[in-house]
Amino acid sequence: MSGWRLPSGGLVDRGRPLDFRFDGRRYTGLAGDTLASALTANGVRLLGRSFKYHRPRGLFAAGPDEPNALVELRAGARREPNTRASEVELFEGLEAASQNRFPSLAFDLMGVNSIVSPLLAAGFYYKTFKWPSAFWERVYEPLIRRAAGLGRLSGAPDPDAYETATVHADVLVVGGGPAGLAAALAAGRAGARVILAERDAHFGGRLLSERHVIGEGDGLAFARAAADELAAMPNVRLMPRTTVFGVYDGGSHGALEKVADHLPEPPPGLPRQRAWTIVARRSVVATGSVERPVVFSANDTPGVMLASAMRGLAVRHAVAAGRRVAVFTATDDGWAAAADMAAAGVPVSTVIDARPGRRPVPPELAAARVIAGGLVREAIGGRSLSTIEVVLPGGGVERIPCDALAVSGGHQPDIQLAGHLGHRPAWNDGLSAFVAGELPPGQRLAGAAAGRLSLAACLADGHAAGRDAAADCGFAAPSGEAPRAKDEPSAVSALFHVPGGRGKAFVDLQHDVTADDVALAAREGYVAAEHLKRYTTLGMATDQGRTSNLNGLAILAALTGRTIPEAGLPRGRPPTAPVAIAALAGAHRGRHFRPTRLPPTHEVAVERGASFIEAGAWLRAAYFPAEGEDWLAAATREAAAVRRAAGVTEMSTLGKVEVFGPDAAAFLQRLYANAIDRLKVGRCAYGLMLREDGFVMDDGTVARLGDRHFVVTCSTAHAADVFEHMEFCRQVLWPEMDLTLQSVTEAFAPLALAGPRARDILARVVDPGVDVSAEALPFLGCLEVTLLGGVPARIFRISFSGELAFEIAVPARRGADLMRAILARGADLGVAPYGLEALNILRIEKGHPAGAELDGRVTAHDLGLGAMAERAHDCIGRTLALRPALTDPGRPRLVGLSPLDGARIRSGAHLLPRDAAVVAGNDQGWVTSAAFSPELGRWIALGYLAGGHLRHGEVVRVADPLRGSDALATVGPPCFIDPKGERARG
Amino acid sequence: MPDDPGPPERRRVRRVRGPMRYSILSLAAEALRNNRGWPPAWRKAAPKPSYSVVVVGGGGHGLATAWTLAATYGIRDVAVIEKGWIGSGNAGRNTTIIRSNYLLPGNIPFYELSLKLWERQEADLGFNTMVSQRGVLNLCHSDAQRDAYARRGNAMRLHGVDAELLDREGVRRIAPFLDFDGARFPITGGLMQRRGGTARHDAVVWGYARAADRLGVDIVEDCEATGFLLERGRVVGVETTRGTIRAGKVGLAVAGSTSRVAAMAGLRLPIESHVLQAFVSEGLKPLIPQVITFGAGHFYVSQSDKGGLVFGGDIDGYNSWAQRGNLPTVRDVCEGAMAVMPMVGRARILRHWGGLMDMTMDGSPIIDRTPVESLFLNGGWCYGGFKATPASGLCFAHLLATGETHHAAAAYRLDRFAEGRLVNEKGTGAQPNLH
Amino acid sequence: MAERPPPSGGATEPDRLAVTLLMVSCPRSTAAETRAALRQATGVEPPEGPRRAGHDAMVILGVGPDRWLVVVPGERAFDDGPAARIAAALHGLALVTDQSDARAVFRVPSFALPGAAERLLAIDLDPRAFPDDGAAVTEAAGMSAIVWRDGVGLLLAVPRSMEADAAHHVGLALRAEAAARAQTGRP
Amino acid sequence: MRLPCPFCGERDAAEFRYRGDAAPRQPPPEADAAAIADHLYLRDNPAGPIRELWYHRGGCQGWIVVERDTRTHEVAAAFPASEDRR
Repeated sequence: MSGWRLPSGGLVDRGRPLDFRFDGRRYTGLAGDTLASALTANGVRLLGRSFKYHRPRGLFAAGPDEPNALVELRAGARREPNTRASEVELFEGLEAASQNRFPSLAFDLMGVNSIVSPLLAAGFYYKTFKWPSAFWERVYEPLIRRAAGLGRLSGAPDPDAYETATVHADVLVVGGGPAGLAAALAAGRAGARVILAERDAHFGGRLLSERHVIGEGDGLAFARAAADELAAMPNVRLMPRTTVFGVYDGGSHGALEKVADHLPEPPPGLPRQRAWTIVARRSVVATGSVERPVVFSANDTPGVMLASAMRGLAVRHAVAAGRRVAVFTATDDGWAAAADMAAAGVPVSTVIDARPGRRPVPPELAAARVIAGGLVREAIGGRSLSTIEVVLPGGGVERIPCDALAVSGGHQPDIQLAGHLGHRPAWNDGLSAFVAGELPPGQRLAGAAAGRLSLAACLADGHAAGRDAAADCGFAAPSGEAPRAKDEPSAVSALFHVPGGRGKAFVDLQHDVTADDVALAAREGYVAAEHLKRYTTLGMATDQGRTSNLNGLAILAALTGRTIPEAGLPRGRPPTAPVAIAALAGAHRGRHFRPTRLPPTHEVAVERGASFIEAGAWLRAAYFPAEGEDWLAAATREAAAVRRAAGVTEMSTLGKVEVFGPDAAAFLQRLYANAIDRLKVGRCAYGLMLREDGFVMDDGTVARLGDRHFVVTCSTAHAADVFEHMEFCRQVLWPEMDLTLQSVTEAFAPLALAGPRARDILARVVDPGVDVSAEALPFLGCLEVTLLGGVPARIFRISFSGELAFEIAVPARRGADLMRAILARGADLGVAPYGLEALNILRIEKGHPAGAELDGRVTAHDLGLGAMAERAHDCIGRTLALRPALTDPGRPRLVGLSPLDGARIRSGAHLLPRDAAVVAGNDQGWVTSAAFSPELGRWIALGYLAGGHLRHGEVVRVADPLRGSDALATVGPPCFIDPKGERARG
Repeated sequence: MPDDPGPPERRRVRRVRGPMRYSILSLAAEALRNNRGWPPAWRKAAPKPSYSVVVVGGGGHGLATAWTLAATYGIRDVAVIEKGWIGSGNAGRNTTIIRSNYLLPGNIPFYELSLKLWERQEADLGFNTMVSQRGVLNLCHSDAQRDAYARRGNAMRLHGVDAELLDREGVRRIAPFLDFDGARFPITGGLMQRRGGTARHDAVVWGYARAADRLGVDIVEDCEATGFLLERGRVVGVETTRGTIRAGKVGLAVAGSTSRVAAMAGLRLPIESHVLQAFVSEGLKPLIPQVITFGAGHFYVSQSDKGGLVFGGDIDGYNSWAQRGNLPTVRDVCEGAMAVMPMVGRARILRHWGGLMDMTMDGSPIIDRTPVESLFLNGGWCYGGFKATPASGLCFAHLLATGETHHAAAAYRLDRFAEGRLVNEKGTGAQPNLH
Repeated sequence: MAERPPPSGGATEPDRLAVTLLMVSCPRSTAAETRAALRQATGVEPPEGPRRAGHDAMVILGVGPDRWLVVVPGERAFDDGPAARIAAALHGLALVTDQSDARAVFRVPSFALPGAAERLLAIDLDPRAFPDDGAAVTEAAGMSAIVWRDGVGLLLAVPRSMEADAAHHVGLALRAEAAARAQTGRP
Repeated sequence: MRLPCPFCGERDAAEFRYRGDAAPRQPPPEADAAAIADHLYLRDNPAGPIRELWYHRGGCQGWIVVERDTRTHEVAAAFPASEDRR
């Protein structure tokens, strides 16, 4: 037993006991406790084992500064490793476990590490484990990985929900302590839209854990009154349990709201956490300061704590950290802590001030022994502090028994948010600490964060900052008076390290970095601050070096004869406190990671029992299996139906853009490699689009609906990019051209009706009097008609399958009706719905390039369309397309591949000369697409082969070592069926 | 001076010798003396008036170049000048992945050479750089993606590089913790390179520095290049914040700042600077054995030996010389993480930061002479520089020493852009933020 | 303005509207004529900038330079009705495309604002930034969205193909806002 | 990062697609391959103020010219690319 609950006081509800478990044992705390205060009240002092040496560790700091007391919170899939006991609000039934120990916290076998610790000095792993090299992955690395690390994730998906949200404000105030409250009050009264974000559940900051007088009442009363006044202002938004973790460009701030972490689990409908983007024109950062410990031998002994933390336990939680408490301070604040603790009933037996000279002793400490000019050089007690060794002013050494030691080495303003945009801090001798230098645009610091440590200064500073921030945004209503408090002494000295002890003196408690490690790093030349950090891992633990960075720099500076700022300036990086990955993903997870796009005929595909496939963001019908069919059988049947009778499929995923204006034709002429301007009204053409660098961007169709009106299509994959490209050309390249563009991709449901019986079926769906004969609608013609009784439709006679085909575009919401009508009215003619697989078979049989062929490295010449790119007219990419490297006949050219003796070849296989060895030197190309051709009754493929257009008839080797196949195939033109294209024209 | 040193596995290099070799023995001996006897890992050299070669940039590539010049080509009169502390650029900011799983013939031989050098690095340098061949797994989520991986994997096999195409079950066996059920983009398989993995980035810098220093190379920190000394259109030295340093040849290895430094010699390059963010979580017990990349979003991850999940995603996408990014990218990366491995949801991001990428117009690097005589360029590493470190050092040293392009870097010529001989893995146009 | 949620959970289910949408855009040369003709055909002055003009029966939103979205409540008939009339009036002057089927329109009821909108949108809906007659083309939960107000709430027009996901996210936002109010005791 | 779209007003940069340096202007149609290649591939890549092209993909579909500092990401101005007078 060491810590205990004080009989009275504190902000805990003695009427609401809460049961909880730690390492399986049952304890009771009070509402208002943190896990740390509740454990301390129960006399639990040993809370964790350290990272490297597995030394026993206890509570050391408060809130996010805590380096030691990390636990696994909750159980099962909700287990949350590395959770700071000092930040966990106690709730009924809370379960927590210590981590990084084996088998138990009290008896940790890895403790052996501290016996061989000299071997494990900083960077030891860089100097050994090199031989035999195969041993690294197999033996050494697994050992290190098991020993290192901290807590365990559950390994199961996070069951909780999360949200992301965005909110805008004139003034964001970060931190709800005295300065922040004063700032929010001033800005709020001035009329600005204010957000006050406070990481704690309650507003007040240090006023909750220290005794103060403000105006007439005490600090707590002020905090409550301020919070009430703010809550009543319609223009102010209070955000408790919200940590602003990062500053980004343009006044954007990242913040994490812990919506339900204080509950056993999130109530229905509520997320566990909410990740905010807060966009503010001005910000007031009032994040306070971090107390700095002093480095001395065995300063990690459980029972040694920061004075502010021990003070908070006493004042806020009515918990005494020990029965015989000593205070070791180099600051006036340490005295205030001692006085507060004594007043709360904590037996403070000794106060050791590192500074010589007597000081006025507060009445609360009249009974305490005071040693001025003394230095604590060693803590003794192993698993629990029992004695401290003090160097007396005269030079003598005295051992003083105590079971708790409060240490106050100084205060480092919390300036992390001032550094996130890359601004570097400056050293302040008066504070022996870093203060902010240049600040991010729109940001002000206030209170302790600005280096103004006394309460009076915090209040005045906060008020001014809030008022000025509001004024910057044009709000000048009177802000009232700044709250007043008496200006308590707040002097600090520059005590960082007390040498001379026998044990390890820890600089970074969580990562087990000692003063000797810093010395070793310096000896080995790792004297840049970043080298020290990276070589020793100092400051890289989950507390981000809050309590260790400055001491480490100070020791390094002393060793290398430099000042602290010469030794290095800390750099702030977000987040200021660790943020759960799930919180930043919010609702975009699982099936809703990204939207699923459904085509207008999706419901028909579902009715018809289609099997679906992901195509980019779209979910498309892959095939429509009949009883007992696999994908190949179904796709083969569907493709055969198109060749022999008719088939219908969905084409709505293609990009569709309407182009209108006097310069529409001239615009498209420059956009496409092939001539568009001579296209007649009522006609369509194939369109090949090049990138500015001359490579193929996309292909599609261009249809002329009127003299100044066109509609073009582009591939599903490139739809958005092509529209962006067209707008780029219109707005940036040729602003003088007079036209307008609209995407109609989502508006229409185009269906492809293809096959010898396609026209007969079409005639059955168009309205009476509509003529779709070959004369009225020749190949590459287009018509605007009505069908299904007045539904407007555009019919394009274009063919991807190579058969007689029509693309029929109706308003999207009638697409399903049209498909059903075609299937019903064409049933007797053998029409079948076909999916992406059959579509692929048909286009491979015809050698039409698609995604796999248009991979962004392909030229018009590679596709056998060189003639287009060489047209005389100027179009995007033309000049660069004619560079020798892009027209070189030796380049891989698109070919058709017919495997010998019916073998199957797969896309992704590579092409080599027939008898060549399968090595890179013989690599001449690859297979892009393969399919089983129902028409030919064998497998066929498309591919790129070096100089392939000159090698028709040659047999090449098709090697697929990855899948262990090796075949031969005859090279031919990239078209297997109806090379003259008579069917489509028929 | 030897010409082409031949295949690295058969190449003779001068190894670190003499006192204080790093080993378990020296470690034990030192432990008994409380580690009082360790000498500096490298001298804090002051610049001499002149060197036969000055390498600008004390990152992994610059130091690897200097070490290779000394160890392989016998050129020891070399200085590496660094404007800050060595490794302060992308060498110290990357996500430590090493691999050679490329598609194009211009890339595979180079990155495979690099991987072979990684495999012998600890022996070469006498420094444990924690090369960990834990495997790199690229997930695929559609047939089209699987076909593209097949083409890539076969290309690797043809070059003698290890590659395996896994189906869904094959992936599940290796990484059962991925989301195989509720995912928006179901995992259909993956491309696995078992020899890929990670290495400790800072150790690579220190290892090369220490080994180069032992061979007489001067490593000059806090020495920023402020201009070039030109005589009759030829570079004869470097102006620095620590005075003028004359040099027979000058090599630039300042990826991230290449445009700015090259501009001092009047060069305009096919490079834009972009910011790439990286992330590390709190330390966790071992969880993710391999390097895993998500194929339907921007997310890749590995777990460091200290237990942190080291991950990243896409570049922010705009030109930037500020070493930091913005929230939308942070969220995009976390969405990717949750989409593919929702078990990491409660893991917390400890730090995220940004590095400057030399993004080129085809997404591939440049190792070449420049139009300015005696000035050589190594840059344009986009976001793939770390894995390239050893081969980049070798090929650049080869170019500096022999004046000849190393065969493994034959595709990385500066004139390939104008000529249209691009090395374009992504297949996008001349727009760096798309690569 | 702020209506209370009905006791039933109905308030947390997304409300999908049937409307006719016409996208009107014109080449620079006919901008003036197009405005005039559009005013003529609709009786509404086409707004400059991102604004909403008109009345319950006929709304015109400014969605880009020389680009407007005409919103007419109710499913449209293909042959006649306002859509056909407007198209005819602008024939030859401007590009008029029927986008009624291109977007699904959801309403976030006023009582769920601003909370539900903060979860869906990144734009500032404060009256100073987004007045009552404001309109915006932006992104909602990663989808393109055209946003404006009517008497009873905030309207979001999202791509038709993403309707299902949009409904999911809008519903999520409404339920989350309701739950948050229950937790904090806000009305 | 926030960009002031001339039509839509200030929006997060995530709504926009980045194109790159707005200078130099497109070479004339008659320019030879070398000139076009220079235009397409070479960049000043300034560490400091830059005029660059962004596309408001998530908004009004406008291409805009933004004046921004690449060291601080601070935005000075933005206007429609079609009105860009260089």
